[in-house]
Amino acid sequence: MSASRHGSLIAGSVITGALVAVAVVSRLWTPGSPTRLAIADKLKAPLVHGLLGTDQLGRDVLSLLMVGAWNSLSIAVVAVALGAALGVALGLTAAARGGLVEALVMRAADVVFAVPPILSAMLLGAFLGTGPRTAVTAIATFMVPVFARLSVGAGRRVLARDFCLAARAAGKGQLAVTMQHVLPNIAPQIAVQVALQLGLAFLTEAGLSFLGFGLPPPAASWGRMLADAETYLGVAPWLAIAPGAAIALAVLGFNLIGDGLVDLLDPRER
Amino acid sequence: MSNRLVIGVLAGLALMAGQASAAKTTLVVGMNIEPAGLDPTVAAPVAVGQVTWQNVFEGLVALDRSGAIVPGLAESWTISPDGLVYTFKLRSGVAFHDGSPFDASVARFTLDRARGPQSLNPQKRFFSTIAAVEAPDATTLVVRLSQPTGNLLYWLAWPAAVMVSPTTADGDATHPVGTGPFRFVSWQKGDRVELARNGDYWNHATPIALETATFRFIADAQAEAAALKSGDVDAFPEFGAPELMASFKDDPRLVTVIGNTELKVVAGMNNAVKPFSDARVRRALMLAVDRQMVIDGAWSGYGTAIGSHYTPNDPGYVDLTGVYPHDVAKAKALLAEAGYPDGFAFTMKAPQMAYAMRSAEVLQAMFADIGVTMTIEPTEFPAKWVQDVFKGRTYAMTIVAHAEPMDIDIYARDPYYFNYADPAFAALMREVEATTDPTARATLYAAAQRKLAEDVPALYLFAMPKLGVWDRRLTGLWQNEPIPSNVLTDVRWSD
Amino acid sequence: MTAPLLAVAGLTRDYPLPSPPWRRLVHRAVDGVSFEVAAGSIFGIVGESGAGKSTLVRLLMALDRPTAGTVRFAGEDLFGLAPHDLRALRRDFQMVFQDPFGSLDPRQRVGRIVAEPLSVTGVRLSRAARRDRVVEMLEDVGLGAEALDRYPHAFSGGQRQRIALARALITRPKLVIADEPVSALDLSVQAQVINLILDLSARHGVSFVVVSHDLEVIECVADRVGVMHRGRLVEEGETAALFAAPRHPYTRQLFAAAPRFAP
Amino acid sequence: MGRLAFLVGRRVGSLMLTLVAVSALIFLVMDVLPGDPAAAMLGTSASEETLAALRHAMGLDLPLIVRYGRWIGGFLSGDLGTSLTYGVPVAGLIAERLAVTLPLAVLAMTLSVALALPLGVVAATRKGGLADRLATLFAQLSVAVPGFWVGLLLIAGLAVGLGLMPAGGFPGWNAGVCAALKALVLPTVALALPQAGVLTRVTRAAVLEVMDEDFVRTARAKGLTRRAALWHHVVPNALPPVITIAGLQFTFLIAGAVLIENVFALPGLGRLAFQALSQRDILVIGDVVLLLAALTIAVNFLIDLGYLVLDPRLRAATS
Repeated sequence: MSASRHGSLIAGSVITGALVAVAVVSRLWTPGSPTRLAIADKLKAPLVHGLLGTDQLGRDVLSLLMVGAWNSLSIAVVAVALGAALGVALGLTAAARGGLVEALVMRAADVVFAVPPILSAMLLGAFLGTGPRTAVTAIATFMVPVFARLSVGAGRRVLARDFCLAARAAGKGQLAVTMQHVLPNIAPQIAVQVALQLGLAFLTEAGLSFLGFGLPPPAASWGRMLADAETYLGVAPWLAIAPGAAIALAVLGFNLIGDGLVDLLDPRER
Repeated sequence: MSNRLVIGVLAGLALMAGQASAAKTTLVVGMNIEPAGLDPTVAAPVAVGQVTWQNVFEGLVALDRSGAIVPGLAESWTISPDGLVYTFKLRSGVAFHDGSPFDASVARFTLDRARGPQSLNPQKRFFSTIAAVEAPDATTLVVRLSQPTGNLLYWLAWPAAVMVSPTTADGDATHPVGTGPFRFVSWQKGDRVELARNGDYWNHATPIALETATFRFIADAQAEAAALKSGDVDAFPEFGAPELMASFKDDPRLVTVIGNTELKVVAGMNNAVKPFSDARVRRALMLAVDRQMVIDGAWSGYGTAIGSHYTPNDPGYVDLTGVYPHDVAKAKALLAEAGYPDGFAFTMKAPQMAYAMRSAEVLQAMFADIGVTMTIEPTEFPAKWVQDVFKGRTYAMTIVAHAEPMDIDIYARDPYYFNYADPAFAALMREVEATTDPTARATLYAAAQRKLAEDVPALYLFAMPKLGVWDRRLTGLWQNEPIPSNVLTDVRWSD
Repeated sequence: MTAPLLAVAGLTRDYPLPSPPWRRLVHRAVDGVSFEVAAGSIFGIVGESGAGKSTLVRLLMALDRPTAGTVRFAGEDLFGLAPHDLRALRRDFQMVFQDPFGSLDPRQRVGRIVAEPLSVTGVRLSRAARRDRVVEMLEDVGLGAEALDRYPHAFSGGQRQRIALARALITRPKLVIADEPVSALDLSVQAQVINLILDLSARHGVSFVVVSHDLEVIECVADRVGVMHRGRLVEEGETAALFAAPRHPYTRQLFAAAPRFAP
Repeated sequence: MGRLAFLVGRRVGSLMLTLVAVSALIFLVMDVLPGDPAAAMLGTSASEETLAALRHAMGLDLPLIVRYGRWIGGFLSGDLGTSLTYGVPVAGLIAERLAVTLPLAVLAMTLSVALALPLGVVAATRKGGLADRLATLFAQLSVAVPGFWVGLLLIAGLAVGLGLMPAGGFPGWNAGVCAALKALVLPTVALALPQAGVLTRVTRAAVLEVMDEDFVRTARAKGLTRRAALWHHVVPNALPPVITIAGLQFTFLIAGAVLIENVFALPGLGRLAFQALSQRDILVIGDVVLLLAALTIAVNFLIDLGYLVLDPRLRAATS
């Protein structure tokens, strides 16, 4: 194992740790108010008013960014947790049952996969209205097949191993074998996928908010900040920089952790 | 030197200039929103009229740039003293672009189509008091009403009342055929509509300067600005992004022309549900609002504060912004008096248009100052908004720009989404309908405005500006917008 | 005459092959196998890979359902039992796998692995009693209490097979089915494990079904032996007699192919 | 061969089943979407009676199953119905939009492969070196950066700032290939970047894996230069996984295109879906979503098929 591999895990952890820290701090303190309007101070450049300037309603961009970290993080975490839980449950059921159940789960995954996530999220947004619930549901919906497919494959490989047969020979039921043997053995692969999907969830949430299907105001959202910045590109181009960089950094952090985990766990798994 | 000589010399110079470099005869007009179909008699979106009204299609009457009713395909008309019979004298020698003639029978067809059982006309109610339409001869049209309808002439000037040919009406949505100065050439969906001069236009009094006119649909503010600066688009009569208006100031080739429109941005409340059923609560919210701050925050300072559902360019306008001016202390006191000393919480269904979302955000902050918590629920417009707010009336507060000119009567319509249902106001509106004298009507409208300003069935915020940006050499575009339109009849290049 | 501990009759298992519905193709992995195992004895099954041994083992363990035939254990028809009763009965027949690297969950400690069949088959014991029993079992197979809290990867192949045997014997079963119990081990270790099996069988009176492709192993451990070929049991008899005079042509061929030391 | 045909046939069957499920799901979603297309058309002043007349004219008053049958029947015969808002056949509408989205997707794919292939190969051959690190960094960053943000930055820098490129919009192919292509340059870059990151990583991994295989060592031992061995043996053998991933990324490419088309105001399929949704032009949404879903399924199927037909090992394993 080379130093650079550990490097990506460390770098990823540092970035993600910082993200989480900022998100948590934003619950307690922000340099300015992320909701209070100060129209007179609108569209001030960075350092002229606050570290990152003010937006079109005179709110402090840095504060908005910090609160946005919390909002994006909670949506991504909840969505991935839901998607992973449901997907792994479905996938492991399919792996254990096989036959028709497996075919159904795989086809259902195909069906969900066939519709580009942004489009299905838009449809869902039209159906549910916008808000955190929609964002979470939309993102979780396309996470489910990802985790289902992963755990069908990995679960079947684990189930085929003798210790699962041994457990069944000892008299364990399918549920017990799945929970006690299969799940712990595919956990590392799931962990890797969780890290990678968290990054994807951030990107998707940003995209949804950018299109107006994300959190409603005054909840700060990086994607919506970018959407707002788009109209002010000619007069306040700096507004477009910070939120985008924040998204990129957050995604980078999660991806680095995912890559680091792959490298860390791969040799023993293969 | 006599004046005559000066004029002669100038004319000569102009002629030479014209020979040296022939003035441009093509025009590209930018619009934010693409029309859904090109037949204003079957679809409501204002963009339909903005492309076709007075360009492709004409009505019996029209509005001029000041909003006054002027003759259109009817050169004159008389109204019976009881206000029940309108007799129009139609122009002769008018033909549709496909060559079929326009006469009284065509006009009768158009009006019967608009009011008939199969009608898809978005303003069908305009024609609801028409009892019969008769065409005694080719140039005479008699419209008989079941009750006096003071607004009939004004409504007949609207895009929804333009004249269509029986032979082509069904295809007008995709291939409009009208009597106007421009005929339809092509429509590249998602991009542009092209029109060309109608060589056989009936009105020889005003020569049409443009050979072709192209409407380009650009929804993105940056792209709009870039298209203007690069000259891809010659004019944006209704520029969509006020925040970028400042960026045109330095461009020597462009002028910015701020006019007014009929669009009233109002935050409607559900007057039938608590706490909005209490007028004191509505007044308190109105007192909490700093209209200028809304205009500054939502529309970069462009726009005119309004105190009622009426714009400064409507006849008989009264400035009522002073009835409930910004006063946080008074708002709190009123709220306490109404039984909400600690405020209350509610949800606003805000359509996802820039002006609405931004205004909502500003309102949210201002309501917070008096202890009222407003949650914003972005609501797709039109689909979801129409269903939830307009039809279902399952909402607390909403915000929308009312685009229809002179629609103060909506507060008397029952049901309407405000659930206002005030008998006194409804009586006022009935009186207006029954009155044809302009001065008397203006007095009645003033009373109606005052009633709304005091009852506050909706929070009256501002009238949208018409942000025009176009090439300095262009003349003839309308500065104000008495009705959403882009009339190209008088537009020409000045060099 | 006492009833046999294990009675297998006409056991058949077909696997469907991917095929169009109008022409069902199947692979018959086990074909009409019948034999009996008496209490306290060791029954050997020998055959080349692909002969259907593993499928047979799965059927014997009731991990798979047969297409036809029955398996009676202590008089009970395994495939006629209610799931709950089958689970309770499993206390009496356990299994040892070929690959000691694959048969122990790498993410569980040895103590938990060995104790697993206890809780599953409904043996109610206190924590301390359970621990004592596990330790006792580990000592029985030649390991010590220090193995309890270690993970399988800390052990050698032979040690792991001992752990597997401890797991199989913890419920004090009447029958253990061992599928190629030594083929994954080094030669020197093989003998140790074989001796352990013989020893355990003798000490606890446990019956074994030992499945192997290795004639020497079978000859060493089995009282009776059956020869499997293409899913069928082609020949069955006393080990000594069968090895001395194989009757079926396949058996002869098998014996001829295997390099053997003098008996 | 009969068995291969049978296996292929079975996959076609399951593909059809998936398509039917997708279409039924889409249609159901269309049906339960809140918002009345007729009301969206006629605005706020229309009476109930007028709305009913329009709903009847649009066939919205027919039973669900009849409408689904008509929709699918039409879809299969190439008649995608009539747009409720534009009043023109949806097929023509989609064709016009495909003329933007398809070139955009193809250009983006080409650009991302053109970037990723050399980067990945160089990174793999100089594993651990500076080039490898730079390529890996590029891959990591471009995957993490949202494409629509890149679009915004490009607009801010090159279009609004320097005025070198159009800030958005599409002049149409009639305006000349040059002008049209120019409008697609920035969107292509924004759309290609994340793809390039993914493909760089895949290429690097695939090349590394192939370099490890025996035949490459044999080729080197036979005296082929490192360069020749690389281009004649390694790269061709590393291509299939790269192409596979490129195909699997198709869904994400389309999803990205929806955003990018909105950033650059391009009249493409994604934007059409977006607009149709807000207008409740349900036939257009349904058609576009089904078309994209069918494309995705077809691409995945072709990859599957390619593997089945081309890979002797896989073929042996299945028969």
